[in-house]
Amino acid sequence: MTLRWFLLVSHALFCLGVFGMLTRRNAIAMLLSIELLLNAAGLNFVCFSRIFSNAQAQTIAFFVIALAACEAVVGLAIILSLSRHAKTVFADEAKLLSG
Amino acid sequence: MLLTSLLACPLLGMLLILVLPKSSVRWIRGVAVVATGAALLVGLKVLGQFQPALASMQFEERASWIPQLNISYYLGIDGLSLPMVLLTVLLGFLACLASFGITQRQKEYFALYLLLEVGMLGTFLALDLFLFYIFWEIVLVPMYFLIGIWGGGRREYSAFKFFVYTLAGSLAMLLGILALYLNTQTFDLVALSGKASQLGLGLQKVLFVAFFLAFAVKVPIFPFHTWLPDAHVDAPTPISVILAGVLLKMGGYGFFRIGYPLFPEGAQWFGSAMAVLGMINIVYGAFVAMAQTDFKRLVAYSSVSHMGFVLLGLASLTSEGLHGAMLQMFNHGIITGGMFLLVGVLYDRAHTRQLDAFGGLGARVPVYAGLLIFFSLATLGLPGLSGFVGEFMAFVGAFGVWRWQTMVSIIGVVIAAAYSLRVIQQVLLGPLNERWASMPDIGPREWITVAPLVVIILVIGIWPLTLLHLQDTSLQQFIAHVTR
Amino acid sequence: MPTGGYTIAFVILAALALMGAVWTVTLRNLFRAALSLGLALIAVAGFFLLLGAEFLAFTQILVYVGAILTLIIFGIMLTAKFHQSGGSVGRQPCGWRHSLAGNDITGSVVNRPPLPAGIASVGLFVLLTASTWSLPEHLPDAGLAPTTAALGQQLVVLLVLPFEVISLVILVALIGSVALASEKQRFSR
Amino acid sequence: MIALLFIPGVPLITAVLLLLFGRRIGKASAWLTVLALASTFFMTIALSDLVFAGNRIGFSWVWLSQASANWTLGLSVDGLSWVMLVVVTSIGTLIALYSIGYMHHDPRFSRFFAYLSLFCASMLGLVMADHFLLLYACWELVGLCSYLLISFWFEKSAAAEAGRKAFLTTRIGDTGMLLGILILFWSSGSLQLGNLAQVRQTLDPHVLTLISALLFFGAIGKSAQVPLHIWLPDAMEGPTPVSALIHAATMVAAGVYLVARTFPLFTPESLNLVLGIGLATHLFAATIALTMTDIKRVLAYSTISQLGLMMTALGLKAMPLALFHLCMHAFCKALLFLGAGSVIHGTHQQELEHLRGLRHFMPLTWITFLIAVLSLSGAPFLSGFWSKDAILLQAQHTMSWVFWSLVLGALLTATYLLRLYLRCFHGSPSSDAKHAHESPAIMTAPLVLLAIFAAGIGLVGSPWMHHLFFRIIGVHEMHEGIEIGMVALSAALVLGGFWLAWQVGFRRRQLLPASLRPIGQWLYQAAFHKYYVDEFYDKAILQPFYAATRAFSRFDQKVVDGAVNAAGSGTWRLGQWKERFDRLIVDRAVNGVATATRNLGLLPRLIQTGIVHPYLLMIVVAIVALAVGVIASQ
Amino acid sequence: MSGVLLDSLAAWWPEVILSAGALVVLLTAVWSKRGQIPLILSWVTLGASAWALTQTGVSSNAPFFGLIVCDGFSLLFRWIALGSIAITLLMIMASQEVRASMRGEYLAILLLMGVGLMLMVEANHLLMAYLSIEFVSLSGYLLVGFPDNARAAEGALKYFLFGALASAVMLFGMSLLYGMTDALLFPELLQKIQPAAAAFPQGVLLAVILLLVGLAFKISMVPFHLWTPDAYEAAPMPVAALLSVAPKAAAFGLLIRFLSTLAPLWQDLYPIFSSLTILTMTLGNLVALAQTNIKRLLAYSTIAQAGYLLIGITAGTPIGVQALVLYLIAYLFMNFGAFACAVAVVEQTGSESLDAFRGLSTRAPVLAFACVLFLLSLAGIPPLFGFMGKFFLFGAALQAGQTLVAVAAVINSAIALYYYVNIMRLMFLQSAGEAQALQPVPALHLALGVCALATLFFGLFPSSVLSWLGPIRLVL
Repeated sequence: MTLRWFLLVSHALFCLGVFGMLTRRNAIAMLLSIELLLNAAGLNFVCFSRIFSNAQAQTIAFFVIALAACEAVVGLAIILSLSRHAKTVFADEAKLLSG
Repeated sequence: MLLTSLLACPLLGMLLILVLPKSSVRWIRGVAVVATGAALLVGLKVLGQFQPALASMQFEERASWIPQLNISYYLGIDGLSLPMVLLTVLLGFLACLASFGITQRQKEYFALYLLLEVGMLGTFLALDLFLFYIFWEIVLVPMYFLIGIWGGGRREYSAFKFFVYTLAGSLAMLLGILALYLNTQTFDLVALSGKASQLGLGLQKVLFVAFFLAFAVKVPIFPFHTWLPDAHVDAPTPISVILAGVLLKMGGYGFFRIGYPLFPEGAQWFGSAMAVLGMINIVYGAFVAMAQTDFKRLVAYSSVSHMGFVLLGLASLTSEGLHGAMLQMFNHGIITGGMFLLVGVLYDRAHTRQLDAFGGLGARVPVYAGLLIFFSLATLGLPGLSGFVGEFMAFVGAFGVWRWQTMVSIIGVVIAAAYSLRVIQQVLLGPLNERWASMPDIGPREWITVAPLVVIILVIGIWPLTLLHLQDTSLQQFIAHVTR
Repeated sequence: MPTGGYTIAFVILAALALMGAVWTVTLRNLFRAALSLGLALIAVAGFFLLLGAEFLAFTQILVYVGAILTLIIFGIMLTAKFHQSGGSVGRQPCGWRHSLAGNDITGSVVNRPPLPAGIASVGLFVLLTASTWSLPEHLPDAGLAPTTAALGQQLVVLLVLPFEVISLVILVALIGSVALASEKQRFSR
Repeated sequence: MIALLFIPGVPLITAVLLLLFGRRIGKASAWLTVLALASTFFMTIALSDLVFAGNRIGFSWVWLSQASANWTLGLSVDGLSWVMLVVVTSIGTLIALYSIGYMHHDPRFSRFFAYLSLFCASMLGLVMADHFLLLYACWELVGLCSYLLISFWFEKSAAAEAGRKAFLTTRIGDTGMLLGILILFWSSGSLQLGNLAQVRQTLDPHVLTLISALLFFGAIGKSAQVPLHIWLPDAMEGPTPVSALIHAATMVAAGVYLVARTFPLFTPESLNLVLGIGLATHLFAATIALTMTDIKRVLAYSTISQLGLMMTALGLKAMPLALFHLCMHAFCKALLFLGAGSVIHGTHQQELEHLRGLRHFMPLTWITFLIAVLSLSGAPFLSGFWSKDAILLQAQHTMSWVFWSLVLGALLTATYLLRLYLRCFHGSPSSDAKHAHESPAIMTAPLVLLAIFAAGIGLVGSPWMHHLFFRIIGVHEMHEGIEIGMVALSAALVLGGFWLAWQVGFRRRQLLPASLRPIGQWLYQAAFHKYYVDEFYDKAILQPFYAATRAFSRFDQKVVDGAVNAAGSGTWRLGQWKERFDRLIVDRAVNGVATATRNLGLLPRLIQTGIVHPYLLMIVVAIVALAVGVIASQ
Repeated sequence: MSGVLLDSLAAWWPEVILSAGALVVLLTAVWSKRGQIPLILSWVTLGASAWALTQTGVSSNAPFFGLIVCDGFSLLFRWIALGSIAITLLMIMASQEVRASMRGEYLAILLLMGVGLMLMVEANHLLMAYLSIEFVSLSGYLLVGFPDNARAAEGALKYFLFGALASAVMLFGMSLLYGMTDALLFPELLQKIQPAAAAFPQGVLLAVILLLVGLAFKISMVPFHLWTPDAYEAAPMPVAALLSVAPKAAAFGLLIRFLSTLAPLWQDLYPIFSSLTILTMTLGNLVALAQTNIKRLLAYSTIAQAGYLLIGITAGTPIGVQALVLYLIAYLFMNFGAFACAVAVVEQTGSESLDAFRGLSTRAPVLAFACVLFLLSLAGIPPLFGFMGKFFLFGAALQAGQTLVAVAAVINSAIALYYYVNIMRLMFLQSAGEAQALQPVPALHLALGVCALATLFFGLFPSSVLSWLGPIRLVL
């Protein structure tokens, strides 16, 4: 079992997240994709922490989880606000801004 | 402190005007006149104390300003800058008098006007390259507003064109200044003329071109001249006077103060191009002037033509040519300044500048007619008037070096006569156009603004040594330095 | 853990994670997509376990699956009536029940055309893989993995600053979100 | 000798005074002018002793730069210039006097005399100049005065136009002169007029030829030689005294004076040019003069023709003779013009059609006019005879074809002058002539004085006075005695001219055989239309020139300025385009053709809409591209 | 142990005070929803923090076990952060739009954002870098979304989505970088980057680029700039002003620190920077030309300004960095000033169109005058502060042999003149017509006055600012 395979998985997760960001029109779905991105990064950190036997890298993954929570909260709040005002959750349907 | 007080006069005037209430027009005008008049007096005092025999800088003032970069507040005067300073304070004062015709937003007008004078004077006084650049750029902003707010016609377009054009040129100079500093570690122009001329030929060429672009726009040199007709035409009369009289000289002065002494080899390398450009300016400007139907536009293009002589004289690098170039700058300021004042007088009365709208005014307004003829003759380079001396010397100087360029340029003299006479003919001669049957002749205030110019034109035309001896020593040193 | 079992576990987890991720980004039904994300997250937690990061694995399940995902699902339900594109609000009765059933989320309007995005993502993947291919391949023994205790030590001593800072971040996120998401009329009137 | 400054200085100061305070001075300004000019005349006379002794009196001052001695301007008087001084001051004084009467009713009376004084000052300066620069300056100034005086009655468009034409045409010549001066300066380093003989030694003959030809080009303009002669006939729009002084006696002769003054620079090649131009002008203008019907125009063409004769003399290397003829011509032509002025003053007509039989009404005018005509025609022993005779003689000695041409010219001269005379003063009086009155004494007195000169002044150059004139200007070897053959020839020419004038000009007889009449008619028409030179210049030079100026102007607006504006608006458009790129192209490119077609209908909305996904995609693509770029370039 | 923490705190008091103050503001906000108390407390907090910052010496040892550094470089940026917050606070006080929905939370988040900004420039550890960026980003999203309207929500959402992607990419890059170097602390990274780059040339570069994306996003570097106009347009003006200056400045600080850590890779990275520098300013300027909305115009203007700032990085010399910091300080004043003018106009006319500036010289002379000052400074006309910055930046570029960049910058300055002068044209050359005179707002005028004075004074006498830059010794 080698690092390469772990990395393949994390890269795949990351790229799927990117794919989701690019294709999902629903803002909440995009939020889900962001979680995938962050997870991929977290997985990387844990892999490498394992290789280098570095506890600090693992804690970074911990912080990432916490920050992911924050992002999710803020993102959802914004989406709720938008849905209340603009009656839509589609990121590309909000069209008040002219550019 | 003489030079600082020269700068301080208009500056203090500006600050004073800023605190005056908008409605007290009389006071504002008074302050402006006093400020420019004081500058004129200080300028005359400088002239009185100036020692023409000294080749070095005089009235030097130096104070550290940005020590980290060796930048100092460094002013000084020599024979090259003195005529320009005199021109500035004189036209500054006269145009200020002529500005009494401004009827709206006087407070802003005079404040900007005085700021403009500060910038112009500073440009001619600065001996620190950085300081020079600052003053150079300061001029742009008030000019923009002065044309844009109080101008006529397509004033916004013209003002902006002037701004952008000149700034684009100056930015090239900015790069040049930086590159120069990086290579010499100083902004001191006096020190630079020693240090920079040691630079390699390649670098000198590049730097010269960078500075050339800035000066070329100001002079203006074909093909960078198209801002000029627009700006001149749309500016209010006093500003046209300043624009033609002083602003264009900043470009020529730049060559004298920076372009040539700092990069002698570069300048010599560029000499043939300079001569050709001078030739194009002279002939092309004259041709285009000939076709104009708007009086101001015609004068504007004649400026293009006349500034060509400066280039031609510069390119020659001979004593005569350089004397001619310097003299031509001064003369052009005086003559074209007067010309614009006269156009303004006419425009105030007729509200048109179309040449073919006039005719036969010679009988109706004889004094004005006499003045217009006088200035037209000065424009066409009539001997005995100052314009001739500059042009002739430029020709004499340039002919030995740039033969065919000079020969072609001589065509410009003929065309200059053609368009000047056309002005006289269309405005003054022929049967009187009945529209102007009740046009009043020139008034006392207008007289006062023009009369000193008439005297100067005559004095220099008959006895050019009055001006030439001021610049002679400096020019000889200039030649020795550049052609060493 | 023997190598063979390790590999089998890895393969299973990888399959789960990728499957969950693919579903997350492709399923038309948003609710199902969220659940698929949960699957992927759990699989990642499994990876953490495989890598000897037990504490993280539990945190992952607790915080992510337990909190974040729940929050998101609530969000989906709160905004359910808008999960239909075209701004046709209130044209037809639709509530969160409908969205759960995937009835009203129809057709191509849910997603953007996948081709350019797919190309870009695959490109990114190829790039990432190609440039990390040469990393050292071996994984050291599990015994060397940092322990939970070491983790705690890190958090309260060396990383005390980020620990404090993240509390501030969470504070910001919470008060901001509350303020943002709440009906503000009563405050601003 | 600083007193030399007074000679041009006094009229100059007068001019300035009159310009500034003319209206206040009023009628007295005329007398001021007369006084000033008379004083210059007497000053000139006072110099005679020094000049006769062969001295060169000079005065110089530093003008431009102390550094170089080249710019020490000076005035000097030697024989050559002294003679010119005498001509200018004497004729000037008389004409000023005459003008008092002629301009009596003019509203700009004092202005006229101001200009006149200014002209005299400049002309005197020109004559006395000891430096090319000063010469050139005065050269231009006399041109200016000519311009001002031609356009004096500027309400008449024709007068205004004529002034401009005169100034510009001469200015074209002046540029040549300026160029010559420049070449001279750069090849010899000196612009002093006093040492031209030494300069000649040091210069390459080709350069000399070039310089002298260019200087001569200036003379062509000023002296109205072919091809720059067109301005002089039009200049007759000016007041007649002006025509007399400037466009007959003095200024137009400045060209001749210039060549004479710079004679040492002229090489055989350039002298041939002078000869050719002079001779061509002489004959060409004479034929036109034959056909003119305006009294002043006849005289104008006569002037051109006579100037051509002087040039011819110069071309024959007979500089003293040219100068001599210049002086004689000056008096005769001034008198002719003043007589014409008197006629015009008396009849308010200047077309020959309306002038007949004036001799009964204007006897003094008639007599003086006749003297002038005869003198200029070369009737023996009158002034004109001596100069013309000498030139003919010179031509006979050098080139016979020139001689015969000159003979023809002399015949033509006699013919047109006598034609003019006959048609003015003889025949039954026309209606206009019947109301004519003799001019006041203030006008006739100068006529009489000038008539005396015109008749007798030539004697100073005659063998009878031992060629005094030539000795003054420093030529001592003149051959003594009078050739009887020449006298006879002259007399024959005058008589022949008289016969022709009588038959053809006065009595309108057809002398040509019928077969040749169409050719004669054709020739007459051509001459009558001045050989269409004006028309040709208009078509070949002026129209193209104006077209060129307009083209340049359009070029400036459309191309030079247009380029700037285009650059400006191009940048502006680029900005808009880039924004669209941000908004639209990115979106379309990434969504593929299918989406693009779908979006076409939604275009306006898309521009309005903030697009999230294409932006995101762009970010991802940019990341990939950047990474690939960096890694690849590693 | 506690000794280390106490020592560390000594350098970190300003942040501590700011955080504590923010909490107090938050608490008071619960009681007094709309009172002045939170506002006053905010000012007190800012003042105290500033005072603490003056007391903070420059320490060479890195506090908190090396996680952050409080050197001269970060000190300058901390001042910039505090200054931005203070000016924003002034503008908030003046802004009707914000006051309508202003609550204690708003102020607390603003103050906390200050902590984040300071952390960004102090970060000396990958985690701290990521954490602080997220801190600033999250508060940024919230501040944008605060006004109770759809536009704000939409802008916030867009900002959030772009930001989240960018920071996720950055985090991923960090993870890869760590995986190849086994270093989290910057000094450690500096030592290990060279061998790592030798071992995994592509991997390291890829990781670095992913990492830089997050920062590029924050400084609106093309092609990561697209969020900028939308977010600014949606945000209340004071917040837009804050976003245009503070996070950008902090991101530049962090970027410089990063790059000086990655100095061995500079040879490979600099082509990207030089080309993107040119692209950023050109694109920003060109698109700004076409704008008719003042907020969008200023947004694109800030993109172009970021391009100029990037010159300092492209130059890669100490002079370049100093020039960048100098320009940042100038930018702080002039950009805030320009936004403050826009606030005054937009608030009172209710229109964001450029037409609202028409005839301002007669409607509000002082405001118009100040506005001209800022615009000219942004355009780089001497003797204003902006010119000094540009002067140094161009000089740095030339000194580093980046002539192309310098020339491009010069051409861009000329292009930029158009839209700056266009506003001046509307204000001074056009008549006001029907438009009303503007009422002076004291708080805003204070902000304007401070900015104008600084713009003018430091333009005329830049030596004092230059002496502050002396300690900066970072080399890329």
